[in-house]
Amino acid sequence: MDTATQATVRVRFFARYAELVGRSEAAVSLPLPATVGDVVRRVREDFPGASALPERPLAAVNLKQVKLDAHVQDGDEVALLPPIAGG
Amino acid sequence: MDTATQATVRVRFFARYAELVGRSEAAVSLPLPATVGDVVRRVREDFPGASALPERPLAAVNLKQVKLDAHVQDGDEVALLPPIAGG
Amino acid sequence: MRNAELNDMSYLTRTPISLDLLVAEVSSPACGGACVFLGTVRNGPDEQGVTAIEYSAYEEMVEAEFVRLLTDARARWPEARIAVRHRLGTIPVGEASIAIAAAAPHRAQAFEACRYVIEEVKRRVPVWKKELRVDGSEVWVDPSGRPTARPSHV
Amino acid sequence: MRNAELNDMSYLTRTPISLDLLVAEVSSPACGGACVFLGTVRNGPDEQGVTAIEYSAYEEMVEAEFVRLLTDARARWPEARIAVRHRLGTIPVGEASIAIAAAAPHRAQAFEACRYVIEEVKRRVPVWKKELRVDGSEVWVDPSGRPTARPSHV
Repeated sequence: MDTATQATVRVRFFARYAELVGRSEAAVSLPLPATVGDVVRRVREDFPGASALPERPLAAVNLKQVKLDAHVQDGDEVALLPPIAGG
Repeated sequence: MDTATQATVRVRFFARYAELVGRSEAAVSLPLPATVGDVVRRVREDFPGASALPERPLAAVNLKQVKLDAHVQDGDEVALLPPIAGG
Repeated sequence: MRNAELNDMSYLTRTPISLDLLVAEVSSPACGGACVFLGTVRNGPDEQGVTAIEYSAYEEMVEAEFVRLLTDARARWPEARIAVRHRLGTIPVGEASIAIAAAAPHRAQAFEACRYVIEEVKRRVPVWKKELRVDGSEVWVDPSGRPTARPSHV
Repeated sequence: MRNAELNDMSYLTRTPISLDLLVAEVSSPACGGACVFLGTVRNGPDEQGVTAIEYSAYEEMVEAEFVRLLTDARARWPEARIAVRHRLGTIPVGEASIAIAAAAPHRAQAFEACRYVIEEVKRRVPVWKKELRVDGSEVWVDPSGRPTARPSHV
């Protein structure tokens, strides 16, 4: 596949999500254009425990919260965040 | 004069008022019934610098703020308080 | 727990106030949040070369008024634990003249109780301030805001 | 002064937070009031034998989010000076997980800025809590409030 039409993103899992998936990160490749929602679907299909993740989790791209229809680029860091309980 | 119809109160001055009157306390005797307002009038007449006190200062009787029409009894402590600037 | 009343502890001090110690007085496993207010001596653009403020008080009434004030606050926020210290004497710019700590199960209560106490202190606790200025002058602070007598923090 | 940014200081720590030091970061002669909020680990009647909470975070994003959040706060209260520290790791009941100090010329600004920061932290700073209980169980705190997962302080 042409690399210009393909993106590899680093996906990070935190807290309860990291426990569910059994890992704290993964590399995911998918055809462009792609959204954060596409990354979530791919993760839920490809990793055993990940089917327990919500279909619409909170997500961040490159350290900033985004909606699931946000586009991803090659090299992005996509994070799936359990409900925030800071403070 | 019959002591039952006469009260002696301790009057205390604070901060700027103590500077104006040149003292921090005084004993004032006056016929009963008497109010805090009567005490203030007596103080403003009897003590040299006290005429510079306001006619209606903030006042407390026995550690509690009162209005000037509050009655005083023999032995009361009457305090004349400059505008409060606490905190 | 009513530390201040139980131990007959004074609400007044003439030495610098430790925040960590004040917070320790109110902390409890049942409290999830604590709000602290510190009033500090200011020399900002509204002041005229203030180096320190001399705080004086009707001390017996301050103690009585704090008991009443904290009783009122505890009636409004029964789960809150509140501690307060007012410093007297000459306090240099930048140091605290008053510290209030309010801990509560939920943070909204802590913020509200703390704010209530400082507002009431300003209104009813008999303390007075004299600004000491770099030019050697001394000016009584009039909280009603006359130009020559600005409050150090309002 | 933007201490945190200038010195590239972390908003995160793994050791107990000193309130007196945090307040020193924001104090200034121009400020007449400082408001501090402390979030502490709670074991109240709503909790089920909590002994400690284990705090974890998306640390790089926490740092980035605090920069954005404090930039927002400073835009709203330009005269305020704000410092914040969030503790991670295992924090015993009664100790602080977060401390926010906001100093300002006037006390209303200090209270408002401090309250804004804690509300925004709860909303957008990626930190998670796992309650450690006396019976040995461990439960992720779900801030949406499911029965088995109450927030430690809300």
